[in-house]
Amino acid sequence: MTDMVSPPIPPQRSRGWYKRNEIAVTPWLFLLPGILFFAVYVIIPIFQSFWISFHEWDGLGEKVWVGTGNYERLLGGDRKFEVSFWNNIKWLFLYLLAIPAGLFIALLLNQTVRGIRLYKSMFFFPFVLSQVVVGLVFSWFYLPREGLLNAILGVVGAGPVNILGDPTLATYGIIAAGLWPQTAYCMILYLTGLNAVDPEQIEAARLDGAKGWKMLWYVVLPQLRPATFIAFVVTIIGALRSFDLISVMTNGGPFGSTRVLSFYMFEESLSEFGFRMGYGAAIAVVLFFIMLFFIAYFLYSMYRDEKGAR
Amino acid sequence: MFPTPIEKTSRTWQLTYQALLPVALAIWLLPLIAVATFSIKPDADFTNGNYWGLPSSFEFFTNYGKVFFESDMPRYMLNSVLITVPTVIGAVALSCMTGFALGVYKFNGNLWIFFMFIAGNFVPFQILMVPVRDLSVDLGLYDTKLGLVLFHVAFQTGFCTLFMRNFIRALPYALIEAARVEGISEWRIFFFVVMPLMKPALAALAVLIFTFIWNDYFWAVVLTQGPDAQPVTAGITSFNSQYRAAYHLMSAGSIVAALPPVAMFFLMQKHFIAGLTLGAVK
Amino acid sequence: DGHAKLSGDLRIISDMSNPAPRAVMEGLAADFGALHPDLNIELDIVDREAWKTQIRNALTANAPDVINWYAANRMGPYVNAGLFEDISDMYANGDLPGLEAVKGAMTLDGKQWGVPYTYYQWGIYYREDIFNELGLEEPETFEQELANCQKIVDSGRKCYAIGTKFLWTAGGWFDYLNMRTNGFDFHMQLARGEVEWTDDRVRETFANWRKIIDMGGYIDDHQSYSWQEALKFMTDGEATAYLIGNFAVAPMRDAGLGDDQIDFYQFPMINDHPMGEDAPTDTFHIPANATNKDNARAFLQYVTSAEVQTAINSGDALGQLPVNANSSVDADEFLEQGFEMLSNNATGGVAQFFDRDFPAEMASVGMEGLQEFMVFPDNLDDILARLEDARQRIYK
Amino acid sequence: MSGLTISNVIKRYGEVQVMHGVDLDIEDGEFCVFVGPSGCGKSTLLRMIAGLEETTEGSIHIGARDVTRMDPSERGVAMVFQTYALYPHMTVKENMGFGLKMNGHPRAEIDKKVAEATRILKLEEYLSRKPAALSGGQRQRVSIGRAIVRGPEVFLFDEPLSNLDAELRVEMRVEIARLHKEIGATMIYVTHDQVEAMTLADKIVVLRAGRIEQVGAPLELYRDPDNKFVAGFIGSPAMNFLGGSVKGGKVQVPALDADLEIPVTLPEDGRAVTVGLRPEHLAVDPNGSTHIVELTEALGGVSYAYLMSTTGEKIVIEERGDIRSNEGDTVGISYDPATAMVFDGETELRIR
Amino acid sequence: MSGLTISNVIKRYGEVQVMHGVDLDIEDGEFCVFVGPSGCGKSTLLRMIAGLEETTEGSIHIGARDVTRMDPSERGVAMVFQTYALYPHMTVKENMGFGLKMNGHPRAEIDKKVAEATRILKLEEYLSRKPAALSGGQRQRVSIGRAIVRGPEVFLFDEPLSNLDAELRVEMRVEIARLHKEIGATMIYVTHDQVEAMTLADKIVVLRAGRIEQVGAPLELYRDPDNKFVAGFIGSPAMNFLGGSVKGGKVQVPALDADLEIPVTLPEDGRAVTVGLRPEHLAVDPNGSTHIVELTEALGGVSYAYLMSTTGEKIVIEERGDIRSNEGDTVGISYDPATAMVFDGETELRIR
Ligand SMILES: Nc1ncnc2c1ncn2[C@@H]1O[C@H](COP(=O)(O)OP(=O)(O)OP(=O)(O)O)[C@@H](O)[C@H]1O
Ligand SMILES: Nc1ncnc2c1ncn2[C@@H]1O[C@H](COP(=O)(O)OP(=O)(O)OP(=O)(O)O)[C@@H](O)[C@H]1O
Ligand SMILES: [Mg+2]
Ligand SMILES: [Mg+2]
Repeated sequence: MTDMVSPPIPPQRSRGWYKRNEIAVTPWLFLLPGILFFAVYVIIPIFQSFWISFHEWDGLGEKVWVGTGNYERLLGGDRKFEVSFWNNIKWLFLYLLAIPAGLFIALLLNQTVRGIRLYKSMFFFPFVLSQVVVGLVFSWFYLPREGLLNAILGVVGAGPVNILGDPTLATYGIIAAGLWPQTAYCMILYLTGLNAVDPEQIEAARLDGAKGWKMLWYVVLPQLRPATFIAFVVTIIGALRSFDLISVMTNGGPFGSTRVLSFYMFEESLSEFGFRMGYGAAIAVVLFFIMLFFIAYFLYSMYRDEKGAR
Repeated sequence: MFPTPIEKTSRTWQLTYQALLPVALAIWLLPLIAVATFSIKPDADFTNGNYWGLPSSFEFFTNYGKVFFESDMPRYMLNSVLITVPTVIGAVALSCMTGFALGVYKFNGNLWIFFMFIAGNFVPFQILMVPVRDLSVDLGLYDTKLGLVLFHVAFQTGFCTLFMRNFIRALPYALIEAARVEGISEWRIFFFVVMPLMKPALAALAVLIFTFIWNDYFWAVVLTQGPDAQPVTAGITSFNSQYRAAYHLMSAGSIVAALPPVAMFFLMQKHFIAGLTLGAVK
Repeated sequence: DGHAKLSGDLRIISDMSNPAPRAVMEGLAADFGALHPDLNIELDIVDREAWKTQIRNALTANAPDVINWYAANRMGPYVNAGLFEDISDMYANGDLPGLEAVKGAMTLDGKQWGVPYTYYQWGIYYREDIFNELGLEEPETFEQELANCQKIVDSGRKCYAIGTKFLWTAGGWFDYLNMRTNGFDFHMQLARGEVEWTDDRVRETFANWRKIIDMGGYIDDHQSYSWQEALKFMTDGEATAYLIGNFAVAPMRDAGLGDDQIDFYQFPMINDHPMGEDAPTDTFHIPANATNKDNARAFLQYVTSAEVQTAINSGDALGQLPVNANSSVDADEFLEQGFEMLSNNATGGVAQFFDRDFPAEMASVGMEGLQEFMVFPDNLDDILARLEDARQRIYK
Repeated sequence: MSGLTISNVIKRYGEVQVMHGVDLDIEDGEFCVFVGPSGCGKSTLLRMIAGLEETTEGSIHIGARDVTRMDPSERGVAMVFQTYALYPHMTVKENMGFGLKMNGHPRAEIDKKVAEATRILKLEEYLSRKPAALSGGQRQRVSIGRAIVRGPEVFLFDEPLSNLDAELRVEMRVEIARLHKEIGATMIYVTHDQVEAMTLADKIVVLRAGRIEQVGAPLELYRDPDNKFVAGFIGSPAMNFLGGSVKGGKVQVPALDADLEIPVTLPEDGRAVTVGLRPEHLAVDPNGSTHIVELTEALGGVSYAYLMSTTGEKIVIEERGDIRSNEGDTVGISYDPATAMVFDGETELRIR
Repeated sequence: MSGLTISNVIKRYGEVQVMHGVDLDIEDGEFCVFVGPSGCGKSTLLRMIAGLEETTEGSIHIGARDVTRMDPSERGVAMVFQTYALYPHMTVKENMGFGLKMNGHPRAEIDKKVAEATRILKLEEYLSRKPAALSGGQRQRVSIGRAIVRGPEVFLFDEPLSNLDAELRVEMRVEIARLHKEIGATMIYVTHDQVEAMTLADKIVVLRAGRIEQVGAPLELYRDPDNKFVAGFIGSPAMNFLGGSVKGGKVQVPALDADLEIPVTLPEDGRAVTVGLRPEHLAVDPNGSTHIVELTEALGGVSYAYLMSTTGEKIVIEERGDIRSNEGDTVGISYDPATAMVFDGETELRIR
């Protein structure tokens, strides 16, 4: 017993500064590299973009201060900007279709039959593909004459349509391609959400006589709120970031009808006939403010969750 | 669960369901199946307009052989590996540290720094494009794999921090207090107590970041050019311009480019899905 | 030749990414390397479309020693930014014999900034066999052209294959229609921003263009194809002709068309102006930031030498025209016809091409408008107003 | 309202049989409590009554209606879950009215019934709150309210109080007793808690491994258990069981160093039996010397002594006030042999 | 080993003060239990002793050392957490030896200490298992083992048993008592559970809203509480409190319809007082007529009667065996006035 209690207590020694402040200092040491990287590559560039957006600059020579000139031109009737902006709006709204579609597939697959895991993975598959590949795949799918879509339409007796060649349809065609992986993403979110649905609530609802749609609407969906929230956030962000697909599928065409802000920005800044960095930066800033709206919403709801936590 | 569990429904409906699944899957993956078929067709099928029929001959080896031996694809693939793997390691390592700091310690500004990471992660990355490109050029990192890696590490740190921090926060705080009472220094707590517990999160995050980075196209275009440094997503477009209108080769090339993340997905499925749901954001 | 053996490095980035040019470029590098065994040549061939956006980065950061680009206005931004090496000395001290005639295309501000390595004629390539079948002749006037086209359309075919997905092919049509309708000089005035797009003369060009569009002369859905993808229509016989550069001959042959099936004629006369022609010149330059400029100069000299020019422009290589006056044009029916045309029938002048003659931003807005016009000719007023808007902004 | 008849009910999950033919009658208005060790099938039986689990064989009648194959919502039952299972996105009022709304009842009627239940459960203040803003006891009250509103013939409770802390549990227990008195419906209640079972039940059903061991009123089970299992299960601290054997009309109990004369019909001599003595029927005898006091615990009103007999058997004694002995003392045990129960050593059945 | 002295300790979280000057002496080797309602500051006080929370003002000494500003690890304390806080990726053995290993103790020493703790806690079989493969009780034992290995001067327990089920709780409680006896270290133990507090403690500290209400041995608090709060908090069911007033040396208690003669020094006439009577000191008097039986509960060994006085005050009575009255009966209460306690109506302090 005696040796059990001989305490391994260190003698009172004068401790170093680090030791005394260990708990206060450690987090900053751990944060340092991450913050450094992030600041250099993300935070500072955001402000640089703001700065650049007040200049005219071809990326090579001197920047020329033009004040709000770029914005005036941008918002003062730049048709490309208008087209891009409205296309972005289309993206925002139509991309959200991924949420109900994902939910639908998730409900369909939320069963326990043999091999269902494999089915779930296969349905999820498109999400893993690079957008470049998705874009290629769909542009072949849409080929005006040989595309599978027209082959199918032909069987039904409709078509042919040239989706990507028709300025009124092209954007929708690209969005549809984007919906493919995005739906898969939402599906997986909902599948995990469904796992977390409280079975007792479902049982309570069964006793309450809720069935089918009513069950879905009144009991299941409200419980899937967290999944819906995340799906909403990632879909919005995906919609606003859409670049790869447009670049691969139409390159903004036909005659600019599928541009969105992010693509237009790239085009103005870095493309073949571009190198108007200031103007591009101004577009990016506008896009940033649109996104900021959603970021703020996301952060706000996170903040609400964080309050009260440890 | 919902809707009615299939085993509680009528036998006919069960059978219908089972029969319907493969059909639904085939429709869902139709574009992909089409490309896979393309990739084993001979050139002649396209000139003869046999786009959607069965391949008139099986040209798997010819087509894929061309991709592997007569193009830059292998070089691009290697680039992708050399970009993706260090990025994954770097981003995960950095975010373990930031996640630990933000998840464990209470200090002024904790939440604000955390929010900074999240907000940065959601920023439309186009706004970073011009400055980051200039920065890379200035540092001599333009058109190098290192340049891409550094940027990706930095940018992904936002997402990874969100992920790690939330994971660490969900660990029982008593574990850390117990260690403190035992006189274990903070960095040892990180290495010996927290890190071992983060293994599942590390795996999930690594898989996730791997696919994100592998599939990146935008930054590949902005920060690199040419087969020296460009990853396969960019490589595929130049491969395609080389074989413009040769659908069989383009399909084979696309499939090759898509293969690693797909393989990753199937091998690490559990982690992958865990990652998506743990982090639940991109 | 009696040059000293070179050593060290030579980094080349080339945009000769189509299969035939690619082979030529690789051969060039290999042959040059064989001449200089101690020289370590590093060759990157990048996608030609992508290169147009990448060149700027390549020139600023980690610049290679030799790059591809285009002549004329298209060099302007880089020359102005000081990114191209001034190689006037090479022209001056006779390092580049035989290039005197093409020196002009490489000259800006009185200095020379690179060397050409090939140029090619544009014109109408057509299916000889189908023309024969329908009893058609190579047209010399626009009326004949339209009449031919009508017959072709009546036979269930399209007159012209074209792929405007990447826009610039539409620029070729406009160049020709405008040069024929209003003359070479007018076209250049337009390029320099001296004429309003809403000018009646411009409208007349479009009116002529519209005739072809309205009669269904172009293949459907051309906005969805690249020029290569559209070739298929010609090889299939769905379309009978293609207004394109001579570089298209190689792929046509690759696709199985024999020389008895394809032929070439000059874009026919519309109004009585001296005929202007598009003959884009492709070039090599040394970036101002290059590290091995001596090796690069040697390479430029090598590429432009008479023998090499003969070799790389031959029908089984690039299939284009050599830039060196001492080279011989390959005994290829298209090259001979093209050389003949450019030498004797291009009295109006030789233009580079729409996207090389117009300032970049104007070219981009313009070609988009041209593509739109080809699909929706009714939008003409709107398009022209837009182009005029852009013109007023761009040419300050 | 009406009673419930369960006839020869069997439940199988695939190959595994978990209910082995249960027969049970519950009277109209009766409060019936299911108890038994974990995994014995209490919840399963309750859920079969609710219709949430299918009944593999046998039948269940509510009143005169055979409900065996009916939908849960058609059976006229309402269930209160351990985790409350309130819909988190609805207010208290909406939670309570949800069932009626789903079945298309008119608004006025719903409001009236909700108001009635609210009154019974004193929830007036909380009507417009969401469950997250309620305490555990209030939530459970709402979930009971939800059941009341539907006016079921039978109320089902599955361990409704086990998520509450000790104090609230007592309070809610009294609440449920009051509720049963007030609305008089048939109630079936699953619990782990002795006190709940004893105080609430009109009738306790003791289950073990998918079979009913005994059915009876609480004190009946306490005083007159049919077998050793029930005797050990009912009563807290549990009954002390001591090995013994019959000899000459008495029971020899080595642990007590005594031959007990117990007024029951004993079997033949030599037969092994188990003697059961409740802790509360024993007292420490400071003058004896058969046991050693291992530990005493004084809770103020009541005290426990943990004794070890010289034969190595442990015995718990419960006394009011303090125990007049210290740990380590050698003591005896005083008891009234008439309070002892005798169980067959093999069948474990009570010998009466 | 050494005792603990807490002097005028104050804790503030920002503006909110949660400990209002606590003074407490704990003897060397004493088992001290903190009880009190939820949120009263038990955990906070314990964590301040451990060094996991900073002490805003005041000082804490362990033995002669002022540890107020020391690091947790330097204080010579070990803590056992409610959630065990075992490192899930280490085996039992590694868990126990981890602290020593990290602090650079030699392997042999670690092994010896772990072996010793293992023996004390009978964990030999589980040494190479990971926590996930242990039951709740075993886990808690390992977490105690981890504390033992460090050989601390003071053990701190924060509700160590509250995650266990009732049976295991009893078992582990006995285990902890044994442990305390065996190693004799000072232990401080936070609990919600009456039984744990009463049976384990040498000394109970009753806290309320960041202040100490009373310190004393368990039965001392039960028998001789200093104020109404302690009297009501200790003992289960809780003491009955009845309003009364002093009149002529007696206490008039309307609820009992009686003037009690209680052997205490009463204040001046007319002063409002509260009379406290423990349920176990009362009995139902079937002949009286002052109360109505609202509810009776028979648990077999013990029964409760819930009465309502004619004045509307509720009284709980605990009796052994059965209560000889039915719900709805009119009865009286029999009691010994000497068992009654008197509290000042205003200050709630005990009048002795
Ligand atoms: N879905 C199922 N598949 C197979 N066996 C099951 C299933 N559900 C329950 N069981 C088994 O049925 C038996 C009865 O379970 P039940 O939940 O009714 O027990 P219980 O008495 O309610 O236990 P507890 O007191 O722990 O709640 C258990 O042995 C359990 O393992
Ligand atoms: N970080 C904090 N910030 C503000 N107040 C706090 C904090 N931690 C605890 N408190 C407050 O301090 C008081 C004491 O809390 P403590 O956890 O010590 O109570 P407790 O007695 O352990 O309660 P329980 O029995 O519920 O565990 C509570 O009122 C609590 O709200
Ligand atoms: Mg159960
Ligand atoms: Mg606490």
